[in-house]
Amino acid sequence: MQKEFTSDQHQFRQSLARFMQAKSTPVDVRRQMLTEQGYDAEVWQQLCAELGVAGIHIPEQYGGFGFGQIELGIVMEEMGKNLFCGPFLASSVMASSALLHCASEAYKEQLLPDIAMGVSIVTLVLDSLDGPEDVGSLLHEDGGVLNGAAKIVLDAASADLMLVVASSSSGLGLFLVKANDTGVNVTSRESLDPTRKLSEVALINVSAQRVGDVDLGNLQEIWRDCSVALAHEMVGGAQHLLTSTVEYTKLRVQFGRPIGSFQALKHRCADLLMEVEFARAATYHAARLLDAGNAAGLAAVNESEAEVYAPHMAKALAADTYCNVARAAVQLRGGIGFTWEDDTHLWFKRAKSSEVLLGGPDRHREWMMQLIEGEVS
Amino acid sequence: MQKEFTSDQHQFRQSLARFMQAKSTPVDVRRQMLTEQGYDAEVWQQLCAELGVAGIHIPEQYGGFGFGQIELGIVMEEMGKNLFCGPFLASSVMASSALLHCASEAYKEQLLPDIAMGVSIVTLVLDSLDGPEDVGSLLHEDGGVLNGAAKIVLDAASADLMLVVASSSSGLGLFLVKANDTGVNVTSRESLDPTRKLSEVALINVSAQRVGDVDLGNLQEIWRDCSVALAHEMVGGAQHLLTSTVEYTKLRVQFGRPIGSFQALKHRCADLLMEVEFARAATYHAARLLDAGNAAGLAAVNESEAEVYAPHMAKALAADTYCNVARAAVQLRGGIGFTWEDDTHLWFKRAKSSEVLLGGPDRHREWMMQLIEGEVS
Amino acid sequence: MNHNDIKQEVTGWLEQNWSTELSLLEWRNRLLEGGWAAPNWPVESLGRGYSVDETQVVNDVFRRLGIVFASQGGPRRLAAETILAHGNDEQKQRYLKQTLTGEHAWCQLFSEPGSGSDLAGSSTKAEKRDGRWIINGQKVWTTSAHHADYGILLARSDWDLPKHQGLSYFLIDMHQPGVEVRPLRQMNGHASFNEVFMTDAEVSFDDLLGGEGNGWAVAASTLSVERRGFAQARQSGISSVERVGRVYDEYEAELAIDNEPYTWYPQRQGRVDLVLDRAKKTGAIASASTRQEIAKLLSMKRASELAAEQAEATRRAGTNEIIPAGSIGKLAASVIARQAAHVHTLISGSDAMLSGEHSAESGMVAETLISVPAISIAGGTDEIQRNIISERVLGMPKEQRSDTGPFRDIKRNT
Amino acid sequence: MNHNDIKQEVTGWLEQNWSTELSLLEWRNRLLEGGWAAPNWPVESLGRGYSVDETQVVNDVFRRLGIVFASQGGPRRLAAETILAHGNDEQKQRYLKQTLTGEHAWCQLFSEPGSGSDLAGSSTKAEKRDGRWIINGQKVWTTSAHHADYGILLARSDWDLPKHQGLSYFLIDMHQPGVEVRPLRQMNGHASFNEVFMTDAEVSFDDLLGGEGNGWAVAASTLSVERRGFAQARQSGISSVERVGRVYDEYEAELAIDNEPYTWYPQRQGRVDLVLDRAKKTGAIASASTRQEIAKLLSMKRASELAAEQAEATRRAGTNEIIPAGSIGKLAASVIARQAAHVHTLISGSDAMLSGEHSAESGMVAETLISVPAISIAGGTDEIQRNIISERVLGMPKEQRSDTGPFRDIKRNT
Repeated sequence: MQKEFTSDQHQFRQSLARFMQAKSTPVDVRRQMLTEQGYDAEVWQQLCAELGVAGIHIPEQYGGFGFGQIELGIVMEEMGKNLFCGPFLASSVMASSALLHCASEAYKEQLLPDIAMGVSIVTLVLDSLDGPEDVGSLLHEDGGVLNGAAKIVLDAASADLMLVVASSSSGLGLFLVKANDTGVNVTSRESLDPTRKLSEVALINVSAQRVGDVDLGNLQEIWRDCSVALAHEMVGGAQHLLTSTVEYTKLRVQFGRPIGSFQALKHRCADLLMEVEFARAATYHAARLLDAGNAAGLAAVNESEAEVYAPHMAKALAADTYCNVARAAVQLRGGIGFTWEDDTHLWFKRAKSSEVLLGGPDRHREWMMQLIEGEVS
Repeated sequence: MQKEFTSDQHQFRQSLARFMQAKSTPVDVRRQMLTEQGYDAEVWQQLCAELGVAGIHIPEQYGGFGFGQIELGIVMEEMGKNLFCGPFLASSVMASSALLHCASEAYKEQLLPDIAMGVSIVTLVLDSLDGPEDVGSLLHEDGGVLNGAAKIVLDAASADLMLVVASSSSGLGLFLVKANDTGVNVTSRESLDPTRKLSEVALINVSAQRVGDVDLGNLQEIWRDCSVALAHEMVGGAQHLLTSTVEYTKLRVQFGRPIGSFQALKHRCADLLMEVEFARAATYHAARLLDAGNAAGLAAVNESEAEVYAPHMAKALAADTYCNVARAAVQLRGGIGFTWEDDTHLWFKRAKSSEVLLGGPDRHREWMMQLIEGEVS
Repeated sequence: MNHNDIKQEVTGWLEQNWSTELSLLEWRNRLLEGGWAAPNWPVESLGRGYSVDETQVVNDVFRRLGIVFASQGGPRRLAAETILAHGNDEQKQRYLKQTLTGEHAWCQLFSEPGSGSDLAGSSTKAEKRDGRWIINGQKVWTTSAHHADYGILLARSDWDLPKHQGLSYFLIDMHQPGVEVRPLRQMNGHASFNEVFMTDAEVSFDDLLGGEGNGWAVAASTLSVERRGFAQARQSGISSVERVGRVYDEYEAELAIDNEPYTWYPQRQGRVDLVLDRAKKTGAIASASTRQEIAKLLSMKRASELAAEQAEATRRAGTNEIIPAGSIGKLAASVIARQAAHVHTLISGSDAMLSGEHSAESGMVAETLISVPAISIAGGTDEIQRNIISERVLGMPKEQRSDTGPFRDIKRNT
Repeated sequence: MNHNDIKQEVTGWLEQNWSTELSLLEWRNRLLEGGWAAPNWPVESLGRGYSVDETQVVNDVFRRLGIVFASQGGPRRLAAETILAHGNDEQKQRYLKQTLTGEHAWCQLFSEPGSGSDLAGSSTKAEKRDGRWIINGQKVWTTSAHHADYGILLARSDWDLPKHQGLSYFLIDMHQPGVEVRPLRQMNGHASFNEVFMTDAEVSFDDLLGGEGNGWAVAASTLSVERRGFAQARQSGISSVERVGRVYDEYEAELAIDNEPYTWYPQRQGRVDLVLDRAKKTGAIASASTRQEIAKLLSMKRASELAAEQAEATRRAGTNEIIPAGSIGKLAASVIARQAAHVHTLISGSDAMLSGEHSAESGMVAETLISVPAISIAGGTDEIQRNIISERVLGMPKEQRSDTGPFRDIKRNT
């Protein structure tokens, strides 16, 4: 299994970093977060066209670049560092993952290429974002018609298409809906983290095509993929905050000395560095395991590595770390860190919303324990 | 309800403190902990004779001094500060509590006066020290004869009498056993905390008198009394360690300055002071509530104060605090704190054994939540 | 004085003077004339020279009957007490009365962008020029500056003296061209503070308080009033007597302005009060691990209350040491607020992503999550509290100072 | 050199020379003659001048075939590497050979009761008198001092120079009347360290290493060997080839003495390996809150391994920064051990009161509970690690020093 980034991957990361630093400055983020869609369509198109991120991990047969979770992780990490605003998580990560794990071949061929190009924005509609076990109680399909509501959907306001997981007489299914169909009611919700656009989606007698079957197993796989991607975003954000906070403490003077020379602050930053390093290591490892699993079949990985729990470990560590770093980032800046004018709160809020998206750390630790028990018993 | 100590209580505490400082020095403790009984019978008798501690909280009609949980708490706190070695917790606290809550009037009159004078050492034999719900599965009575074993019994090696909680055809009962009867097998167990003597007690066809009925309700009351008393001991120990550790950091020099001037140590001690103050406040409060409850009937307290959970809160806070302070007490002394020669480990081990005796903090927090839910619902 | 006599006197006076149909200003002027506006103040300074206990008797009567007090909203009290303690007769005459009536509103100009934890590091310049003080500099975290008529101002009048010795304390007119007030928005969207920019702002020589170079001592006295106010805050507020009439209407309007900056303060403390109900309503209370976190939260909260009660009882019983209990309480508030935010997050699950009135508890939970970071900063960071506790309570040694010598030469933010 | 050539050469040599019927000393003398005892050492100093990678090839062959290495137990390696780096020819000749054969055992005399975290604060006195160095002072935490023939000793030869400049580094004969070794018992009952008292102990001028006043630089080189050893420790140990014969018997005896101080080290790291099985066996795994704590523990443990692997991979890929990873790993070990002790306590419940062979896991759990406090102290406290991480990795500013000027005037323990 790969242990290091290849030089191609390094270069890819550098290209992304350059793009992000140019196009996703705090000023850009602040501008985008006030809009309804929450991102700049032109920048998004440019990103997709120049760096092909939207389909980076989508197999070539479906119009993607055929790379894996590692490259996807690089994209998410760099986006997380710069709080990039765009429908990447919703469309390229979540919707793609649902299609790859659940959709029939025909639908993969129909839908994935446009996602991979970034020209179609698809969002995944789940009636719970807390855990696979909770999905399917509020959205129902009957005779090709969907009813019900999902309280929180990412980027629904900018989506062309929606993939809805709903219960039906033949079990859970994945259903395709056009966002502008009558009966599809998208209501913007105020988000704790204004850089992440959320909506409520209510479906009233909406006709839908069944594009695949869903069960707890493939829901869990979707959850694992998306959690690992999200963990990368969190690691990127945490790294950014740690770096900027340490730099701030070196410059800020109180009592005639830089506050970064006070031992309490030094030790806190040292602990946070350890946390960030560990979250990063766990996250990279999870991505590599997923890629190895996709190459060798997940069962093979299970046997050889016995770490199916790695994605959950990564998500839990990354979430706790990001929140801890974010708290420190505000605290160590003192009053300035609590102002709207200072940029720290943008990451703080992203940390908080990422913590609970796809299940909080406690849920992920519980899943981790279930998988470990299963393995050892 | 009383909020402050009276001047009589202050004086009582001072007398105890003087006695402890004279008779329970670390040298004394180290000597006693190597003996089988674990305490100096002469000192014990002197303490009972001079300060009447053994029956401080036992009602006057049973030969005690008729004070309450507050005075009992003062005794435990001062003992805890000085790691006093003696059968106080086993006999005066645990066995007395069992008698007071469960025994018939006749047995109270028969047994409590000797406990109150310290001339009879009685220990309470429970087949679980983890929680009231777990008691009664390993000790059984049938036709006046006891069988079974308790894995951990306090001070059984020095007890004259044992009070055994055992299941019987008529529910749980409290049974009286002579410690030197045939069939009573006391095996000393090695204790993590050598200042607390533990034994396994196995009963093989031991004839016993039923001295009262036990049910979950009065077991819970015993648990509450004893937990509050133990919390006082822990608060005393924590206070001792915090004080001695802070003093150490003022004297110890590294890098040309007292280590107590390093901000990391200062802040850690500040946090610990807060913890100790809070554990102490919660513990005193619990004792006062118990006394108010004994005076007014517990139901009255429930209604007016709605804090039946207070004993559990106190035990959990005191346990976490003692362990935290003990860890810091070793750490802040550096290598010296890890030596046998330094006294810190004596308290460290007491902290650890007290943490789990009568249920760990997690158990107490769960009980606390059950009582709070009961109240609010 | 005998407490019953006081009670009789004040009650008798109120029977003669209190009327809900007076204007707020009329009523307060009567209060002042009667000497009841600040009974603990000296007789020669509008008061009656009452002790704390005697004053308490008066306050209790006012509260029971629902009488409107003299104006004491936030910074007004700080200004009035400081002027009382350090002002000359002229200054007392110029400011005290109209501050107690509420005609003068005040703000506190201490913190600066460059000196937050380190208040004595103020670098706002005060220079004597053309027969007056000319002030240049920037203040921040100024509550209610946009409503203030005057400000109590800490500024540096001598850059060659050591840090604490070169400061002076001024009373500055906020309604002048050289003073610009801008609202300062916080990460939780509220704007309850201001930035104040002073550009050649003027202060007359008469408005230097406590003497040139004595600013730090005067400021320390303001800060001690502030801390006491923090500790006593819980006991204030008038009773639930039916409040109808002109004086109440005008009083409510005053209160609304005074309290506006504080609407989010309960959220910054973590809204522990919402936890149990929410845990039950959402079913989150069924999770054993969440129960542990709730129990930790409630234990910490209750224990901090009990410790504060016991510290207060000890204080009343004799010693006068208020600072440690204050610092411990403040530090505890941070720990509690953080744990409360953690528990609210556990209870909410992914719903914690939402905010605004359609989110949990009409948005109060979301506001809590983005307000708690303030509790460990405002009024002295956790780090400063830990310094205070370790040095003043535990007697641990101070660190070597890096800010001695002429202020001019001390390293500072640029 | 071509790796295959090396492999061939060493294999060929072993075919000629290796025999399990040799005495350990005979075998090691052959090793030395063949130049295989320390292939990475210079040709003129018993070695072959191999690179790290080339040496690795030799080691791999030895390990695969189960060949006994040159003696390198704990302090022996530190002494040998330091003498190699800083010794003159005579010193190298006098000590290196018999250290590699195992004839000379060593101990490290650095820490003192008064200087633990602050090693450079050593106040053991070294004075020139009657043509030799006379040593007076006390050392502590000396592993295996009672088995040692020689000690590497840091002592102060000049009290008027600044702290780091007045130190010298000596090779001291432990078998002399002026040296007394006493076992030092720890809170967990083990006595794996010693105190060493030196009273007019003697060191010949020839046994000053690296020059007078150069002790700190020499000690720093010893410490860097120690840290590298810590990082590499996991990879050592010979393979599971059947080990029968005289050389193995004598080697096992040597190992038994070398390893005796370390029997409780797994316990001090928290025995994470026992957690899952015990949680299942006792049923504690059914508790949702305990499961959370176990998951936190296993996450931290696994993540620290992964981070160490990645740091190692990065190091191999280029940069040579070993310290940060070491400090982070050391700090992580403390956190993990503490959390493991917490989890073991949760699993045990009241049984955690018991210890000894009849308690959980034959006493290993109890020993864990009273051994973990060592992990955050030994080899540099957590506080020191955090200083290192914040200063060397994060580049945060150092604190102002209080220990400059002549050592004589620096405040120290008395």
